[in-house]
Formats: sequence, C-alpha cells, structure tokens
Amino acid sequence: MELFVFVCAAAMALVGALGVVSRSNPVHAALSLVLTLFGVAVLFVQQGAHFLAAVQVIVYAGAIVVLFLFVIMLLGVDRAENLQVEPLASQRLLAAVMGTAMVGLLTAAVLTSDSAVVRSGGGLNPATVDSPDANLRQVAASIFGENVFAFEITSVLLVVAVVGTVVLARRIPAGRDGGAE
Amino acid sequence: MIAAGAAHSLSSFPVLSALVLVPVAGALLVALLSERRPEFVKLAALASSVATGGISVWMLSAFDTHESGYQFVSRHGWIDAWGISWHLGVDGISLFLVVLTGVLFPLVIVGVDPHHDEKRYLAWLLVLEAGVMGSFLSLDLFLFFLFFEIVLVPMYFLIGGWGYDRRVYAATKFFLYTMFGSAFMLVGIIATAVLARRDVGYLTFDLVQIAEKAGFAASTGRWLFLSFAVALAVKVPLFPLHTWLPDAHTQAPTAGSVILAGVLLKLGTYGFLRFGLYLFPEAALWAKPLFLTLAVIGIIWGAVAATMQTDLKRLVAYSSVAHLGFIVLGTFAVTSQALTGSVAQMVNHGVSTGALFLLVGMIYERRHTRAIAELRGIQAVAPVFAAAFMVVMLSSIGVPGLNGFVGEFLVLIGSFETARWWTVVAATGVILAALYLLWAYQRVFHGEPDDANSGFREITAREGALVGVFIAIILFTGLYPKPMLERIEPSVDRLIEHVQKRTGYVAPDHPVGADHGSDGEGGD
Amino acid sequence: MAELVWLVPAFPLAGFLLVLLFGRRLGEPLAGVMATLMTASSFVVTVGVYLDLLSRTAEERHESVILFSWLPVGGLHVDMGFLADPLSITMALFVTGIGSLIHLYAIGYMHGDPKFSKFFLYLNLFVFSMLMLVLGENLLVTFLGWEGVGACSYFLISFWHTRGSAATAGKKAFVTNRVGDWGMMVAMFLAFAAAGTLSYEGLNHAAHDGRIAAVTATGIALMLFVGACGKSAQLPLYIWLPDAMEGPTPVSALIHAATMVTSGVFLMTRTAPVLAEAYPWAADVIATVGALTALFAATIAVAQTDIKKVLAYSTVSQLGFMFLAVGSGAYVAAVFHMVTHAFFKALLFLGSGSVIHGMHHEQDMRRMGALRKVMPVTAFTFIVGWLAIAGVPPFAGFWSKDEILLYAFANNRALYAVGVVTALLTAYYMTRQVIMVFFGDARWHDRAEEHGAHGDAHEPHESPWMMTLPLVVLAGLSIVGGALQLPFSKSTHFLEHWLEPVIHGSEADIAGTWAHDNKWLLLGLAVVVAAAGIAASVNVYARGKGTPVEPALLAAGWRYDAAVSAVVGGPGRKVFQGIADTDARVVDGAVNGTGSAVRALAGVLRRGQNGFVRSYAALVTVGVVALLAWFLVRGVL
Amino acid sequence: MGPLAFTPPAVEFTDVLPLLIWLGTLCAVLLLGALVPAVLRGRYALVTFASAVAVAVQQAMKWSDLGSEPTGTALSDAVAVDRFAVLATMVIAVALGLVAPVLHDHLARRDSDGPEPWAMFLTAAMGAQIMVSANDLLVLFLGLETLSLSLYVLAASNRRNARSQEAGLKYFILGGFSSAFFLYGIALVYGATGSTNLTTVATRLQGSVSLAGDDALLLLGIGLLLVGLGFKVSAVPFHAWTPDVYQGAPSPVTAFMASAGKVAAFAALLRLLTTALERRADDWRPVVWALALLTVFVGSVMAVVQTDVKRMLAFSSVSHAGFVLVGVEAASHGAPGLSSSMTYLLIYTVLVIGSFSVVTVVAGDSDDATSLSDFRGLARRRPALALGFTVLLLAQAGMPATSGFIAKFGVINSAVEAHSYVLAVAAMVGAVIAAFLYLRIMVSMWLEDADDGDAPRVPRATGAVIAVAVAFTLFVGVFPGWLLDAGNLVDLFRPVAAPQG
Amino acid sequence: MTLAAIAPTASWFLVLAAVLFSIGTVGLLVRRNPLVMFMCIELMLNAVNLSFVSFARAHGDIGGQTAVFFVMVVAAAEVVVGLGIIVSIMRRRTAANADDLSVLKG
Repeated sequence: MELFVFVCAAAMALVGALGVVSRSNPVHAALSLVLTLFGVAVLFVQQGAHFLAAVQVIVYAGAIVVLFLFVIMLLGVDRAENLQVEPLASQRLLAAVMGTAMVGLLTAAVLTSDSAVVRSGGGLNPATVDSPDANLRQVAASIFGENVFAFEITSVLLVVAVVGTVVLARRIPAGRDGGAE
Repeated sequence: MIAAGAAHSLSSFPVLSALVLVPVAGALLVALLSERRPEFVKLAALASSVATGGISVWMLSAFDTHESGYQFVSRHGWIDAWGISWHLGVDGISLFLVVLTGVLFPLVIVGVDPHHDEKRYLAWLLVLEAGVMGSFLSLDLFLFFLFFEIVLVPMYFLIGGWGYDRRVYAATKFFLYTMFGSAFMLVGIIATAVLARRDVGYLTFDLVQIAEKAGFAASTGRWLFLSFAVALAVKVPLFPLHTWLPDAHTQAPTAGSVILAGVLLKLGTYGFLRFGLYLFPEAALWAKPLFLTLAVIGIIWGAVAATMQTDLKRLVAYSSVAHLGFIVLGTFAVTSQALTGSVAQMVNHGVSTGALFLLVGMIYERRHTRAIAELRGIQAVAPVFAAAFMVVMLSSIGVPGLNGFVGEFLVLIGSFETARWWTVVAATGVILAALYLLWAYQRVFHGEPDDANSGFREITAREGALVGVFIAIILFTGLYPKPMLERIEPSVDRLIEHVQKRTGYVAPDHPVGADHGSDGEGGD
Repeated sequence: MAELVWLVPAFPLAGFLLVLLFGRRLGEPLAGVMATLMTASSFVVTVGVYLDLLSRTAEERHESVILFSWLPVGGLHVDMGFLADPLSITMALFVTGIGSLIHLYAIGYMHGDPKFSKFFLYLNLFVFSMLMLVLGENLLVTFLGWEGVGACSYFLISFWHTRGSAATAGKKAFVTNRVGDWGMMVAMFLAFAAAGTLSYEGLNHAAHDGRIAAVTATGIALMLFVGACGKSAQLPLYIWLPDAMEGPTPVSALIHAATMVTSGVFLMTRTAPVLAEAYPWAADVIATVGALTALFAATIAVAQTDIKKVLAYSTVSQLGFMFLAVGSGAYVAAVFHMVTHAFFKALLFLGSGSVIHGMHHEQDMRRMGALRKVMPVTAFTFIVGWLAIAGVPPFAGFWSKDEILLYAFANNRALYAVGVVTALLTAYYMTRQVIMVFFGDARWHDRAEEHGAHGDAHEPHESPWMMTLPLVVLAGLSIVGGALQLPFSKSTHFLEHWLEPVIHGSEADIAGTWAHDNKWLLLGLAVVVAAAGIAASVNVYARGKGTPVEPALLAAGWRYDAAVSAVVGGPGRKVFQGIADTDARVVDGAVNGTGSAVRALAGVLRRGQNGFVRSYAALVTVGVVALLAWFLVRGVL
Repeated sequence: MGPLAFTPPAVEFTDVLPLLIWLGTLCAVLLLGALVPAVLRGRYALVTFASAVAVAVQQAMKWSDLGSEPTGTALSDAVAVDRFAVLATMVIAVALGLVAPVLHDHLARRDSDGPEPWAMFLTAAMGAQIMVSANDLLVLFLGLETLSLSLYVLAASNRRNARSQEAGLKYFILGGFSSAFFLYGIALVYGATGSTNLTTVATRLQGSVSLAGDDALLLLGIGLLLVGLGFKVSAVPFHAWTPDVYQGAPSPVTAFMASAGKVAAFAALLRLLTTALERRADDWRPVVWALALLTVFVGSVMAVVQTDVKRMLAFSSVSHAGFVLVGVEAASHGAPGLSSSMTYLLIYTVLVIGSFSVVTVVAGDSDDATSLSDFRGLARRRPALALGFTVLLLAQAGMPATSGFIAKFGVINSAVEAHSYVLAVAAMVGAVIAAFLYLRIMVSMWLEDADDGDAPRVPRATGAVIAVAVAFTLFVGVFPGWLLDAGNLVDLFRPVAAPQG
Repeated sequence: MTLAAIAPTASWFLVLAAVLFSIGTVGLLVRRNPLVMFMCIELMLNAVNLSFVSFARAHGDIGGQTAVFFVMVVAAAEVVVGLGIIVSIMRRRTAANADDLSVLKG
C-alpha cells in the first residue's frame, strides 16, 4: 500500500515537474506545477507531516500558483514560448548533462549513506503515534519554542515583501522618464 | 653589536625621522598652497627639500667613521600587533645613498621646471623623496616594504603626468612590473617574520633582530631569499627583468629620469645588500652563480642594446642596465672591495647617470627631440655644453680619475677573487661602454651642425651651475674617494663578518703573499 | 730633488687648468706659450730629478712619493703616488723634452686655428696624463695616466671634429684602446689576487721572490701585453694608429710616435720581473707578435702615398721592434730604441708636418717632390731622420735597432730574420718617401694650377722658426742619440748601467752566445741590409729603373682594416642589432605578451559574461556539480 | 496523550538589540512616512543614520562587556553572542551609516521622497545582522533571504532605468536559484546530523562515529552551503551576477551590496565553516583554496578589459572577495584568518562605499554616466574629488600607507601563518593584475583631458562621506594598531568552549 | 515478499527529491520565460521540502518539518517580490523573456 501511494505520488510529482519544464504555455506550466505540489503534499502525508501537507495545498497550490496565474493573465503573457529553438548554443546539452550529473551525484550520496538514519524509513514516527493533532502540536512547539527567533524573522521577511512590492509598484513620478530603454 | 648611535651633539634631534618627515610636510604644504601663487609653491618645495638635503649633509658630517653599526637610530613602537616598529638607522651602506637623495632632489627642483601643473609636480616629487629616504633608512622589513612600494605612486604620476608621448604606457608598465616583484617580497617578508618568530621569541619585523637571532633552514632561507630577490631584481633591474626601465626612463620627465637613475634603482641593489645578503647569507651564496651570471649578462646585454638605440635617452637607460649589473656582480662576489665598490658604484652611477639624464633633458628642451639621428654637430655650436657632456660621459665610461671608475674598478677587482671568470667577462663591459657612448657622442656632437642644430643654445648659467655641481662631485669622488670608502667599508666588513659567521664562507682577506693563481690562468 | 718628482706632472696640470680657465682670454699665441713654458718647466724639474738620481748609487736610485691614499679598501691599498727611478725618469725626460719641443712647434703649426687655445689645453692634459703613466707608483696610477692619454688622444685625433673622418678615427682609437685596457684591468685583478698589491715595487718583488706562480705570472704578463698591444698598436689592435693621423700633425708626433704609443713597451719593461717569472713561451708570444707586427706594418708602408700614413705604419713597425726586444729579454734595447725612435720619429712627423704646413695641408706624396729647394731646413732635418730610421751608422736608429737584432738573434733566429727583412723594408720605404717628397720633380704645381687664381698663396714655403727649431734640435738628437748605448765595450753601455736597478735580473744574458761573440758580423750585416734597401729604393724612385712595387693589397694594408670594419659593420652590427631586437621583441615581448595574454584571457572569460541570465545559471550549475563531485569523492573514497 | 511540554524560550532582548533598534526605526519610518509624511520628509537619512549610530554605539558597549563575559548563545541557541558578531554588526552599521547620506543625495536627484527605500535598507541591514549572528542554519537562511529580498527590490528600484530593472531580475532569478541550493545544503546537513543548529551540528560531528555512513550527505550538504554563500560573496564561478547587478543597480545600493552584503555573507561563511564544520576542515579547505584562487584571478583579469567604472569596481570586488577567501582558508588552520578576514571586510567596506560614492557623484542625475570616459579629466574639474578617489583606489590596490595595505597584509600574514604560501603568492599576483584597473581609472582622471569642462556637482552629504572614507583610509593606513588589536580580540562562539549539549 | 510489503524508505523519498530538484535546475536553464523560470525555483524548493520531511521522519525530529514551514514562508515572500519585479518589467515589455534582458554584459 505504502509503495502504491509512493509510486502514485511520485509519478504525480515527476510528471508535474516535467510539465513545468516542457510545457510551452506558461499557464500549462503553472497547472503542471500544481500537480507536483499535490504529489508532494501526498508524500508529506505519507511521512506524517500532516500540517505541512495542508499548508502545502492551501498556501502553495492555493495561493502561490494562483498568484502566478494571476500575473500571467495580468500581463497577458500567456502566449506559448517557442521551445523548438534555443538561442544559447549548447545550453540544452549543458543543462542535460548537468541535470544528469546532479541526479547521479545526489543519488549516489543518498545510496552510499547507508547508515541507519537514512534507512530507517519504516521507523517510528512519534508525530503520529499519540493523537491526530500530535503533528500540529509538535510543529507549534517547535516554531514557538526553539525556533521562535526564526519565526520572528519571518515577520521582517513579510514586511520586506510588502514594502518591496510597494517600491516596485509605485507609479514612477511623472515628467522625467529619462533612463528607461 | 648594535650600535646605539654615535655620540653626536644634537642627540635628541630625530635626524632620520626628520629626513623622512620633512619632505612629507613639504608635500602637504605644497598641496595646500594656492596654485595662484606659484612662487610660494616653489619656495615651499625648495625649502623643504633643501632642509632635507641640509639635514642629510649635516648627518654626513656627524657620522662616526669608525663605527660600523647603525647610527642616529630612531626606534618607536608602531604596530605592536604585528611587532612592527618605526625603526630607522643609517650605516656606511646607506649613508651616501641618503646623502645623494638629499642632494639630488633640491638640485632637480631648482634645475628642472615642469611644463605645467608645477604645484602637483612638486608635491609628488617631495612625496617621492620621502619614500626614497624611508626606504634607505628603514631597519624594519615592514617599514622598508612600505616605503619601497609607496615610491611607485609619485613616480607613476610623475612619469604619467609630465612625461612624453608614451608616458601612460611607460608609467603603467613601471608600476605593474615593480608591483609584481613586490608581490613576492611581501609574502617573503611576512614569511620571514613568521618563521623567525621561533628563534627571536616573538613576532617582529625588525631587520636587526631577525638577522642577528634567526636562522633559517637552508631550503626555507632559499625560498625566502628568492622571494626578496624577485622584487629587488625587478627594481635593480637585473636582466631579464629590465625592460620596464628603458620605457620608464625614456618617457619620464627629466627630473623623473634623474631621480629614477640616481636613487630609485638603488633601492634594488641596496635591498640585495641590506636584506638579501644580511638576512639570508646562506641562500645568497647559494644563489650566487645565478645572480653573477645574470649580472654579467646584464652588463653585456645592456651595453649591446644601448649601442643600437636610436633614442638618446633610451641609450642612457640601457647603460644603466649595464652599470647596475656591475653593482649586482659586486654584491654577490662578497668581498670587501667588491661590496664597497658596489655601494660606491650605487652613488657614483647616481651622480653620473643622473647628470647624463639632466644633459639629455637639456638637449630635449632645446631641440624637442631625443632621436640621435636628428642631432648633429652640437659641439661646434655649444662647446661648453659638449665639454660638460663629455666629462659626465667619461665618468660613465669609467675613466679613472672620475667617479665612475672608483666603484666599477673596486667591484671588478674585488669580484675577481671570488668570481674570476664572471669578472673577466664583465670587464669587457668597459669596452662596450666606450663604444656606445662615444658612438652616440660622435653622432650627436661631432660633425657639421645642420640647420636644425646650428641654433643650439649654449649652456645657460643656471644649467651650468647645476651641471657644475655634478661635475664637481664627479671629479672629487674620482680623485679622492677615500672619505667615502672609509665610511662605507666598516659596515661592509661587518656585513661580510656576519655572512662568514653564518655560513662558514671565508672572504678573501688581505691576500698579500697569497697566490691564488694556480688553476690555469695562463693563456689569453 | 727626487722627492719633488710630483712637480713633474704638476706643471702640465697647472698649465691645463690655466688654459682651461683663461685660455680664451690669453688667446693666440699666449696660451701656447704658457703651455709650452709649463711643459718646459716640467722638463727642467725632470732634469733635476735625473741629476739627483744620477748622483746616487745604483741601489738607491728610486724614490717613492706618496701624495695621498687613493683607493684604500680592505687589503687593497692604492696610493696616489709617484715612483722616480731610472726607467720612469728616462721616460719623463723624453716625454717632457720632446713634449716641450712639440709644444713650441705647435704654436707655429696651429697658427690661425680658431681652437688654438683648446689645442694646448688638450696637449697639456696629455703631457700630464703621460707623466702620470710613466711616473705612477703602481699599476692603477699608471692606468689613470693610461686612460688619460687615451682620452686626450681621442680629443686630439678628433680635434677637427666637424670632419666626419676625424671624429670616427678618434672614436676608433678610444674603443680599440679600450680592448687593450680590458687586458690591463684583468692583469691588475690577477696581480692583486696573486700579490695583494698593485704597486710595482710590491708586484716585482713578489715576482722576483717567486711568490707568484709561473702560471699567474704568465697570465699577468700576457694580459699586460694585451693592454700594451692596444696602446702600442700591435697586431691585431694596431688599426687605430694609421687612422689617428686625422689629428693635427704635432699630435701625431707627440702622441702617436714619441710618447703614448711607447707606453706599452714601458709597461712591459716596468713589470719585467713578472715576465721573467712567467713560462718562457709567454716571452716568445710577445717577441713573435712584435716581429710579425714589424714586418707586417713595414710591408704596408711600402705602398702608402700619404706622407703621414707612411710614418704611421713605420711607427707600428718600429714598435714591433721594441716588442721583439721585450720578448727577447732585451729591455735595455727596447728602451734604447724607444728613446731613439722618439727622437727620429718625432723629427720625421714634425718634418712631415712642416711639409704639410708648407703645402697648405696637402698630404699626398704624389703631389710633392723637389721640396728640398723651397724648404731647406725641413728637408735637411728630415733626411737626418731618414738616415736614423733606415739604420745608417752612426745615426741613432742604427745602434738601437742593431742592439735589438742582436738579442733577437740570440733568442730566436727566425725572428731575427724577420727583423732583418723589416730593416731592409724600412730603409726601402723611407728612402722612397724622402725621394718622393724632397727630390725628383716638383709635382705640386699641378695642384696649384687646379686652384687657379690662388697660385701664389699655394706656393710651398718654409715654416717659421718655432717649427724649424724643434726640427733642428731633434735632428741633432737623432744623430747623437746612439751614444746612449754603444756596443763597443761594456763601459759604453751607458743606458744599461743607468737602467740596471730596474731591469736587474730580468734582462736576458747573451754573454757567451754566438750572437754576442759575433756581434760585429751582425752589425756589418745590418749596414749591408740598410744600404741594400736604400739602393733598391733609389734605383726605383730616383733613377726610374724598374717599376715601383706598390700592390693595391699593400696600399690597403692587407685589407686587414677593411676586413675588421666589414666584420664590425656587417655581422657584428647584425649581432648587436639582433640582441637589441631580441631585447625589444623577446625579453620585452614577454612582458608585454603577459599583458596581452591577460587581456586575451579576459576576452575569453568575457564571452562567458554574456549578459544572459541562463548562462550565468549554467555556470553556477557547473560549479555546483564540480563541488558536489569533489565532496562526493571525498566522502566515498 | 499528555499535554506537550512546552517551555517558552527565554528571550534576552539585549542580545538582539540591534535588530530591535532597526525594527523600531523601520516601523517609525514606515508609519510616519505613510501617516504624517511631513514629519519625516527629507529626514529619513537622518533617522537611518541615527539608528546606525545607535547600533554601533550599542555594539561598542557590548564589545567591552564581552571582554569579561564568556561568549555564548541566546534565544534557544539561535543567536550567537560573541565579539565576532559584534564586530560584523558594527561593520554593517558603519555601512548603513555611510550609505545613508549618499542615498539621501541620490534619491533627491531622483525626486524620490518616500520612506520605502529607507525601509528596504533597514530590512537589508537587519537581514545582514541576522546572518552574522545566526547560530542556526534556518535562522541564517531567513536572514539571507531578508537581506537578499531587500537587495533584489533595491537593485530594481530605479524604475526609470532599464538597467536597474534588468539588474533586479537577474539578481532575483540567480539569487533564488542559489538560495535553493543553499537550502538543499541545509537539508542535507540536517539529514546527516539531525539538526540545523550550528552548535549541535558541531557537537554531533565531534562524536562522528555514529555518522560514519552519512559522510556523503554531509559533505554534499557542505558543498551546497558553500555554493549558496559563495554566490553571496561572489566567489568564482558563482560570481557572474556581480558585474551586471553592480552596474545596473543604483550606485548607493551597489555600495551597500558590496559592503554590508559581503560582510554578512562572509561572516556567515566564517562562522559556519569554523564552528559547525570545523571538524571537516580538511574536506572543505581545498575547495575554499580553489575558490579563492579562481576568484582573485578571474576578478582581476576580467576587470582589466572593462570600460565602465562601476563594472570595474564590481570585478574588483570579486577580486577582493578572493582575498577574503584567502583569509577564510587560513582560518581553517586556526591561523589568525578570522580576524584578518574581518579586518579586511571592515576596511573594504569603507573603501568600497567611498568609491561608489564618488561614482554616484560622477554618474550624474540619471545615474548612468559611469563609463571610464566620464571620469576623464576629473582631476582638472574636481581635483579634491579626484584625489580622494585616487586614495581610495590606491588603497584598493593595496598601496602602503593606506588601509588597503593593512587589510592585504593581514590576510597574507594569516595565509603565511597557515603555510598557504602558494595561495598567498598567487593572491598577491592577482592583486597586481587588479592594480591595472585602478591605474586605468587614475589615468582617466589625471592624465587625460576632459571632453567638456563640466564639473560634477558634489552634494554635501556625499562629499562628507567621501571625506570620511578617505580620512579613515589614510588614518588606518598609518595608525592601524587599534584596529588590529580589536581584530585580534575577535572570537567566535565555539561549542567546544561552551559546555553545552 | 510482496510488493505491498515493501515500505519505501527515506532513500526513496530522497532520491525522488533529488530528481525533482534536478528537473527544477534543468528547467531554469532551458526556459526563457521568467515566470516559468521562477516556477522551476519553486520546484527546487519543493524538492528540498520533501527532503526535509523525509529526514525529519528518519530522525524522528520535528525540526525538519518546522524548517519546511519557514521555507514556505520564504517562498511566499519570494514570490511576492519576484512577481513584483517581473511585473514591473513585463508591464512595459510584455514579450520580454530572460534572454532579452542582456544589456548588462561583458
């Protein structure tokens, strides 16, 4: 069963990922991304990260991808990108080689790390033992406990996001529009 | 035995610090004065350089002839974190270079006017003076490097700002080439101090402490020595690292050339004595064949290249390459005569080649060309000028009775004992020196003057006085070098003693009655 | 008096300084007069020193006067000092004596030259330098004079420097001499290394006491000989001397005949003990070079047409004789010949100068002839000089030349034969010269006609008394000079006795050899040879019997000079230019090449910096993969 | 199930006082700027400057306090309290304080008077401060993102200038890309050690027996962390963004990026490598070695052929980063690399802000007159400005009697102490190549004549900053003792020294 | 042993994450639309998240999940800022792709 779930979710994630890379229309790419996000969410659940799975679906798929689609529509850039041509010589070859190399290297690292830590796949997960909301509680305790400082920093991060958009979106003062182009 | 300074009446006056700081103050003053009052600017520059020169001459008179150690020592803590101190001192090796620096600068300030931006020019010149003084006086490796390197900046601007057509190229080449060498030396200096820490007991860049207390493993010492040697060889410049010199000399303004030939190149040769031989005697002896060979090649090569130059200034520049080869030869021969000769040659080359550049500058002033082919028959229209040129030239050729001979001969006769065949080959340099200088003289001064040259102005009173000072020094030193030699020699002997103590090397000493000629010197 | 020897060079030095400072104000002829007086005063002092030495016993005939310590460094102590001994005083005597005469002569000769005072400036400086050379207490003071005379020779040869050939000749003389100077310097290095001193006394003692190994002594002697070859114009360095005739004639007489060119012989004599200590073949080398030079130059002189060139080659030839003497151990003969040669060669040069002066600077003998009629004094004195050099008894040259041949015979008969042939040629070409200049038809009218209107002005005329007086004095000396050393008995060997303290132990002992026993035979042979040479020449040039043998090859000096010039100007120059080009292209090229390489590298790297964000990302990815690979290797292996 | 034991961590506010000061300033700027714009209009610079001074002063006091207290951590080990962090924070404060006046003049030229750019600078400073004191990889990541996001926005903030926009986008895409690698690195390190806390990681690595098999994960994690921070410090080959972004971004922003941004990233790198990963020094040292070499050379070489001064300075900053990496390499040997790197950064901060301030002045109102030809004849038009720039450039070239020499000397000294002779020599040779670029600028200023006699206007505040920078450069060049003494007192909180699990 | 009995271990998830991450990397290299490039970054972040969760489970430590939470916050902020930049550029030049923005170079 677990294997079945894994395989299905992994397939979703991979198909979605390949879709992002290969669909020429950005809208399609965004929708493929949603597929991946769902797949990953399933894998989260499979590994007992229920809270994260929920956040993944709500925030990522629900908000972020929507934002992407919104921007695509706003800018009207939903024209298909011509993927037949590659202006940069040997960029694709390089990308393919590098991608393969990275997969190879990372996989090799994972596979050679044969200690109990990595192999402990079916091991006990305290997060799911006791109660349905155990995961949530643990996450909460972690966030507001030892990681409270990090949590506080996120506030600054969000301020940056908000103010940053203001800076970027503010109307350019009229008149001296000299520097562009 | 570090001398705590000779007894002198104004013992509290920091003579050496003043030698460095007075020009700095002068430069600042010049920089701050208004450009609208050029006479004040010139006066301020002159005052500070004359003051410096005066102090240096006073120091010369107060110098204790029999003391071989450092005199007028001034030592203050500076950067304690790195064991760096403001440690200045003068001994027989640096004495005359300091005096030469002190005398040369006022002379060029008086004698040579820049064509534009006099204020800036004078300020840079004074900075240069401070840098050169500092280099000769430093007894701290860090301090030496500081001055050694800082000299590049004013020289760069002097060449670049007041030089001739390819000045930027020449200035940049000069700057980068020298800096390239220094890159190695900086690492070497630091490594020296760090590695000496074990023997000295604490981190210090003090030259005397390191030299007297620290001993380096043979291979370490060699690497360290080589790192110094690269920088110094570039500065000298030693073949084959010499090609920045002709460019720099040719493009530099007259004052720049005079200073460059007069004192700046000596930083390299002086460095070999003060830092190469003193700090790493074993390595210096190990590297002796290499440096002797390069020196000898430089002597011949520089002379041959000089012969074929078409630009008078370039010719003199190449002659410097040859002359400095003699100095290096003497340095690595490590005998009393050779080393004394090297030091004397540093000073004498400074005087005679400096004067040559001055004269070539005067030719350029009048004719706006340095091309030998453009000049002809000047002796017919300006005999006094030609005579002055002749005297200076003969000094450069090394005719006895003039100062150029003293150093050259001592170097050769001293080197012969420890570097026989090199010396025999090097001595052929005296033939070539006559060849290239006389040939150039013939082309420039002899013959019937053509239209362009028939209006050549005779030497003016100011120029005459200026050149006269040089000629006076040339004659005095050539005929009566004893006062100079007897001040140089004790320090040189002390250095040799140091080398002997460290390496087991035995310098040939008073070879009366000894016969070294048993290894087949027969044929010719 | 001998302790006042420093006054000897001091007078000319004072003269030099005075002319330097006031020369222009003094003008003509005062500057010349003063210079002459200074040299004459010097001569007077020299005579005083001579008399002082003469009054002493042989062992005490030397006096060192140290003025100050010149180059004291470590074991090297070089003093500025003078050594008055028979040899140096002999030299000083004829240097100042002949020098004074030539100064006087020059007042007349240089009349009207715009640089009149400057000429005497150089002349005084030369005399000063020459005196430093001969009076020097050590090799280095000699070297100071040595270089000083070289420089003065350079100034004087290129005195008329606006003339290209004069300028070139001066430079050639200096540079060629420098080749010899190199040898002398190396000799000094060796001497210092071996004996620890440069003073003659120390060096000669060391050699005498056997403290210098034979091999070293050989090195020193041969290196000194290299120096001597340069200064005394021996093979292969003689080439500068004929060209040196570009200088005014008094210069040729003083420097290039009487004094400077003999300094090589002087030096070898001065250091005779060193040569004595050397391997025997060293002396043979010297003798051979001398003999060959003598013959070689004599053959060239046969075909010269320039009145001074003949004398120049003759000088080279006679100097060769002196070195033959040195190499044969005949130091007395060498000095003897040096002195007599100074007399008659100065006389000949001055005579030729008088001719040139009278001929308005015509030097080609083919345009002379029959001058004895218009220039009787000159002609008479010149003939005396001719007889002296040709080896006609009882003129001075006969005695000195014969003395040399005697020793040469004792030493090496082949060299003797060369010497005899040279003597024959000498008589031949000198006779030829005398005939061409003073006898036969007056060919100078052609020239006067060429110049048309000025005919009268170009009539040859006798020179003024300032010029003829020296001629007469020198002629007298050329006649009686042989009396210095007459072979009749031991007691007439005046010069030998005088020089005894200097050359003691170095002079070859020929007593008991066949040559010594049969010296009258050899003397007779010499007379015959001289007579034969004269007769042959008279036959050809005076009587017109037989065609003159003047092959172009000899006229061109065996093309040796041309060959040297061709090598120097051709391959030599190419090599020099090659080195200069290598310096610019290779050595400097490497430097600039490094700069260009950095730029080129930057250009290549720049292509990666193409502005495309995806390329940058690719670069990052490459870096990532590289790092991952490195760490994976570290982790797994 | 029982109630989960939750003990809220103790929060000692003084440990994060700089953050609080800047946060307070941020709020004040935003609120007042939005609500009552008249109050602060034109005074944002003053407020920002004051906050920087306040932080600097507070940190100075803390510096002396730390003299008696042992170093440690705060906020559940998330923040390290040590002199290293204090010094780095002070440098950031200095950077902010120096850039503020320049930014003021720059914005005045752009007629931009809102509080937003100031807010972005403050958040950037906060992000940087978080990075230098972060003792937890997650905190480090968040600080990095805070800094980066602020800088992305600032880089793109000159919206009249297409180059600024391009710079913003490039920086953003590449920054996001490298953040992902960095994050992956965190994940792998976490996977190998079970913690993201530097202290914990270090202690786990000390007892490395249990981790024997996880070497590959750990090492790849280290590699990816190096990629992320290498990108930030613009180490070759992760440097490609630097010239484009530095050139395109508004000059004061570039100044801040090159100073505070680098300080933060290097501080983080140093802390990470020498505390948490100290045990693995043998693994990462060669990488740092190679990065240092590449960075010095590529930066110097590429600078040689540039024609835009900003771009030249960008490449020179790459080269300088290489020098600091030399110090980092030395720090791996326990040599005084730590202090020399930090001293270098402090000195470089002043130098680079001074230099870019000059560029800001010369660049003119449109902020794009930055090509080399725009500097032609500056010495005749504005001699003082040219002289000041010359001093700064010479210092960057490492001329003695300037601070730049002290910086280089220190780094080379530590490299030599670590016996990294080859690296030391190579770095010095690289510096020679780099010197060419400074010479080129000087040639333009001094030795070439201007096409027109237009003298750039030097705003007062910017002029003051340049003057301060020059004065500091010369002062430190001659009297570096105090700075070096301070540098030698720098220490890092190390788990070995702290008895902590 | 049936297929169903095979429980995927952490390695499986990690390898999957690695593949996802690499796909994201490749995507960024080959796509020219900045929006899609940005999506690829999101892919990479997701891959990292997956790794974190897997490690968290393997270690039995909640820290990994907390990390994912923070990453999501960061991703959100990044998206806001990134899209802001993209919008500000593409508002004027709708056809712009990443390759067109290459004025700054050399």
